[in-house]
Amino acid sequence: MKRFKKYVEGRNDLFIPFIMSGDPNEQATIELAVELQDRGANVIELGIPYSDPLADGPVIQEAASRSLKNNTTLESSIKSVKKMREKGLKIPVIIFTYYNLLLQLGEDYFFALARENEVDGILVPDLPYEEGEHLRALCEKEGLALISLVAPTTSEERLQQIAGNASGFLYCVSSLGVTGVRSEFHASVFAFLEKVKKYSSAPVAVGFGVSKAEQVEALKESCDGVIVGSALIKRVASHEADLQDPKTREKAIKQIGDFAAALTAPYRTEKLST
Amino acid sequence: MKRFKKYVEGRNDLFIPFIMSGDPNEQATIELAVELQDRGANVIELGIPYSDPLADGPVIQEAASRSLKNNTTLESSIKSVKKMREKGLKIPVIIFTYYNLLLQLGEDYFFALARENEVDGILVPDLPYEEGEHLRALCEKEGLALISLVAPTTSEERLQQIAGNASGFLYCVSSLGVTGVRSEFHASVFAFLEKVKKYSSAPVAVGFGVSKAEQVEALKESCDGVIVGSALIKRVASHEADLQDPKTREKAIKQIGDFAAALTAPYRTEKLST
Amino acid sequence: MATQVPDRRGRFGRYGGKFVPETVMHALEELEAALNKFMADEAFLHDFQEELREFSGRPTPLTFAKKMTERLNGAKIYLKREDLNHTGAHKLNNAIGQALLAKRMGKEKIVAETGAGQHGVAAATVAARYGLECKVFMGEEDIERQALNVFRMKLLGAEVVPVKSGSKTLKDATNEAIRYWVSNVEDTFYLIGSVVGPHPYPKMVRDFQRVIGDEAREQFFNRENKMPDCIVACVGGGSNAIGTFYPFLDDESACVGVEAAGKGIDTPQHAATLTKGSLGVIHGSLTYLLQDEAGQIQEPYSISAGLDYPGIGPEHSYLKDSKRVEYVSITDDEALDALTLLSQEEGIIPAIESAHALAEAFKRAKEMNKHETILVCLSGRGDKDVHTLMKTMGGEAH
Amino acid sequence: MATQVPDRRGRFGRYGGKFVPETVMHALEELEAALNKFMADEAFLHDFQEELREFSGRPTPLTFAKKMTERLNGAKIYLKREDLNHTGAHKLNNAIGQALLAKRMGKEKIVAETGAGQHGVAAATVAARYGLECKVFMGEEDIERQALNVFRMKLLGAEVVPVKSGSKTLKDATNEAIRYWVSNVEDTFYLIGSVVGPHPYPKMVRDFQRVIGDEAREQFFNRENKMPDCIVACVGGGSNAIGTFYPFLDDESACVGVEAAGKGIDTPQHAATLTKGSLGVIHGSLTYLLQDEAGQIQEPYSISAGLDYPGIGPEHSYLKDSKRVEYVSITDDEALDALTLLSQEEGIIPAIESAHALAEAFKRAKEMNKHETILVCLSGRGDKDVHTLMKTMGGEAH
Ligand SMILES: Cc1ncc(COP(=O)(O)O)c(C=O)c1O
Ligand SMILES: Cc1ncc(COP(=O)(O)O)c(C=O)c1O
Repeated sequence: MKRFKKYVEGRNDLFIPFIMSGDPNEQATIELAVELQDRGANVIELGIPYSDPLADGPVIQEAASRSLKNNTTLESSIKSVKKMREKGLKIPVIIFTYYNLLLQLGEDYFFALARENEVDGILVPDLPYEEGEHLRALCEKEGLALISLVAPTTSEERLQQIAGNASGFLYCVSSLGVTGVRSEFHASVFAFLEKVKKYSSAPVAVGFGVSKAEQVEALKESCDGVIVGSALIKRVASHEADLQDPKTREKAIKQIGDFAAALTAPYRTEKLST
Repeated sequence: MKRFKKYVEGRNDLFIPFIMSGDPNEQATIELAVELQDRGANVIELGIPYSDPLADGPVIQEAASRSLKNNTTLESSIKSVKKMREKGLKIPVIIFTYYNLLLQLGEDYFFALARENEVDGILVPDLPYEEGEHLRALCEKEGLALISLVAPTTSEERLQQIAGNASGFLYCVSSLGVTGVRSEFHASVFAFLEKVKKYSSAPVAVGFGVSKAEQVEALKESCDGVIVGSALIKRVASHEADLQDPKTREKAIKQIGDFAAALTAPYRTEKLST
Repeated sequence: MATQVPDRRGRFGRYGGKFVPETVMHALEELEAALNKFMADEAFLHDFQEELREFSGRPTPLTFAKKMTERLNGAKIYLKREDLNHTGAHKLNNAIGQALLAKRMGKEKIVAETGAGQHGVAAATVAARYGLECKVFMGEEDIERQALNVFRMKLLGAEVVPVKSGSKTLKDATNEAIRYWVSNVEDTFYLIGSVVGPHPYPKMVRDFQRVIGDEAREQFFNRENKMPDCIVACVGGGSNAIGTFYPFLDDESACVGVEAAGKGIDTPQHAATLTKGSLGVIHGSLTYLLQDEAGQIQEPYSISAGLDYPGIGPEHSYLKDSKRVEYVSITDDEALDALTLLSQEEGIIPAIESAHALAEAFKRAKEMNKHETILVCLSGRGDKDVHTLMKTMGGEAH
Repeated sequence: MATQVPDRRGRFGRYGGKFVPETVMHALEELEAALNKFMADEAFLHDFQEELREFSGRPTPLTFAKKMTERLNGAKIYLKREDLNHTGAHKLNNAIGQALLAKRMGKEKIVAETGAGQHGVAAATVAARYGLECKVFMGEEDIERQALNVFRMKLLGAEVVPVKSGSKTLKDATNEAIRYWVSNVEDTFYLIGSVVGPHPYPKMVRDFQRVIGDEAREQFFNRENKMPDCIVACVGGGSNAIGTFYPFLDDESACVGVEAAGKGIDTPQHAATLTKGSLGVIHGSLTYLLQDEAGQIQEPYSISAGLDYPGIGPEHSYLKDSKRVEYVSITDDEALDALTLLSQEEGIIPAIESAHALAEAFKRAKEMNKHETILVCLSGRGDKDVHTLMKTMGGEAH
């Protein structure tokens, strides 16, 4: 949890990019993680490709398909975190994995790998709070953050419980549905965030649909950060050929970095102006 | 009934050919009837083509199809009998028609036509004895023979009734099934014929399958005559082209006549030898 | 009284009778004797009832079509669900009865005719169930159009014999089945699929199908405490209609038989025998039929293979004359609309045959009061027709 | 006692649970509350029973397979005839239950997944009957293979949504249905087709399908005055099997679930989840499933589209562990043989799914005594499979 202390705690301008491990290849993912840190990311959410990603929209599903062609696994992905560290990545990395992959790897082995490869947390989108008891205990013991999610439909009672036990940051789902770009948020999201912040023991970040600087601007007073997935991955997809070619990769990564920087500009404007 | 008296009654060597009216055209049928008389026929059974001839086998069905293409009707067929008479036909002609054709023509009109065109009798294959009461009365009044059928399955009681009321001749079905060539008769046919002859008030002729001189030879002691349909019609079918062409028709008709003569040779041998 | 027909000669008034070759007469006498014996035999009737119940799944329910009724805003519509019989239509009731009778008569083989294949499948089914050999005659054209049903029959162990004569459709298949029967009467039972053919077939098939009306009458009374104001059924040969109407004939209920008007009764393409036909003899029975002036039988047309028959059961001719039943006709298009409507309002895809009855019932319901009721015989399910529908509706249901 | 599962967390022993995104949790809580309320509500239960009876045609009969029994010369074989349900399989029992519940919950739309289209047709059917909007997700590959069922669904008024993700088959259609549901939980009810998915689905579907076993138990006892020695059912997701077994679990009867061995369980082409799978999470439930070493879910294979599912209902995993039910597998070829045999001996063409159960029952019957009995759940009719059979058997039934 020490990286969370240093890079996350107490901040209200968190930029948490989600990237798909091995999309379109391991090297690109490693370099992209470092680039995103350079462009202001506070946490890297590293997605593990899965055959049946039922919480995800088409953009992330396709990224997973591309990655699975490279035989990316949960294990190979955790090991690539070490390589990111070697390239200078300092911010926390959380592993985003469907529960079945974790089950097959084995929880004990997961924690051993996480320790060895300097992983900071884990997010299991299909493991709701009630089913997470065992994993939560292990995470606590190992000093890893278990990132929880809350949604606009989460009942007051559960919200209180989940938010009250949040570690690392609390992932706030902006609206119903799956991951993917949304052009606008419903006004009710602000009331929801207010409630969440009241209960949360950790910074509150908003995900699902964040894709434009205007959205970041609109959200910045109401939460502590944004999670950006599909919007980034769309750029990865459109640069796929360049990312595959070692000669053009660096330039493509910079361009994705430019997009990330532009998207989160509202945070830096504030930093400058204060 | 006067033609029956003259050409049929008291004989035991009856040759009763069945030909299909209008197959392949009216003129051929007329000439064939006369030819058959010249070759020893005692009665002409003139078949009327019908769309649904359910007592008939494929040979006669196809003859009906050929004839229907010429728009042959019951009425046109009866009228052609007059033309046969004009060509010298002296022997009785019986009209073989399914009941529906008779119904549509109208019974009264039928008898008027029959009188005018010198028809001697009628056979309705789908009008069993029980349903024939009305028609039988009309025939009696008009002096037409209503030809009845009996089959090996006909019960003793019905046989007695039908045979006892036979007029013209009694049509004995050789075996179960539909019209068509049979290579052999079952031995039981002889016992059956014996029984029929005992009850019959008219000459007994055997039909369904008679196609070879050997069969005529075998049957001649047991009944008073044979009815020959499919075997003849097969020859008509095989000479169809020649029968259509006025230039070759006569020769074709002679050839069919040759077949008829050969088939019924056993009767003439007897005639010669007695 | 309507229920006293046929007479001993097999006549429903002037209609019916036995217009068959002498070679068939013995078989008909034998069948009549067997019927007289077994229809009064408790053990036979028990077997028949048991098989209807335990093999075919009877009683079939009476379903109230609530949404359809609301939509039409008139008479309440009830459906007698013959589509829920094993093999998907009322046809099996009769096939079970005849097959059990054939067994009792010591026959080892059955022969049947079929058009679309529904009766052929029913015949093949009972042949398998009761251990009889089965030959089904089917027109070559129909064999091509109904490949799935042909396969079902074969799978059930039946031999499907292609008929190449005449127009190669149902009426020729019937001729051919009769011809085969004539040649094999000793060991073969002819299993007719509707209330047609020579006596005693129309009576026998009616008596096996009246279970539809007997059940419906009781079920309806239990629901509504009265008899239906109107009863509607489609009419091909007429077996589901007679089966439905018969037990109600002494009641007040209006009965309506619905023929197929095909592309319209003013075109040559229809199968509206009672509406447009004339008196004649077909397949052994004196009745109305479609024929030309000279008496040649005409090919009927309907989108529904089961209504595509040029004749009609003689009892219907009788009921038409006596005015106890009214006969109307419904076009292909009207039937398709009714089929779509019932599918979307009630979740029941009816056979196209049955959709003719529905179309007429819907028309009438709109003109009736809300306290009035209509009972429709849903003679079969539409699964068999999905191919035809896909072709007709262009692959897109709406 | 077997009947005490699942616990309050939705666990059957260790299996089951709710492994779903947080966005779904609220909908599951809502469903659970509704279930608790309505499954104890006389009026709801009455409606459910009435619709089973009057719309679907229940009770389905218990048919004694006399000729089949004689042929095998062993245990007596009884068939529970779920093929006689409206739309042709047990699937409708559950669809009726869920749709009535959706109405009670005030939902206006249902969403469902389908593989071969059987559950899709059942869902479209109840949507039409009860006036719900209906979306059915179906893999693009399956849409092509099952054009007839696609047409049926559309005819019933449902929207069929092609799924292009993943392997474009059932599991992806399920993912997509869940995704759609997540986005529309307020007005949409997710109508699952088997005893799979997150709690409370496995329990709810079982409770709607237990009517199979409840009826069979009474019918069997009335016939034989004892319980069956053995009960056999096929297992895809496992709903017909649980529905059949459940009421017998406290009896002595042996229960056998039959999975699809496809081309053989030693090949990669099978769907034998319990025989060859391992523990994992699929579609919200902890259970056995077919997966590779890393945990990616594998495409199963079976000639029967309805058994072609990589997971299995969690209660079956539990019953396997507890040894109360034995699980075996049957290959494509064995199932086809059983299908042909039943067709020819009893006049019933079973669904290929059900033929798996039959194949196992026939094997066992031969080894049993004549006073012993086997009850087989005939989960559906084979009409839907005739196309597949024609292709496989080469157009010629034997
Ligand atoms: C479903 C259905 N309804 C009706 C009919 C017409 O027959 P009938 O008039 O004898 O009831 C058929 C004939 O195949 C049919 O399959
Ligand atoms: C006839 C039939 N049987 C069985 C199944 C398998 O489902 P379950 O295992 O849930 O009964 C299906 C699924 O479509 C089916 O259609």
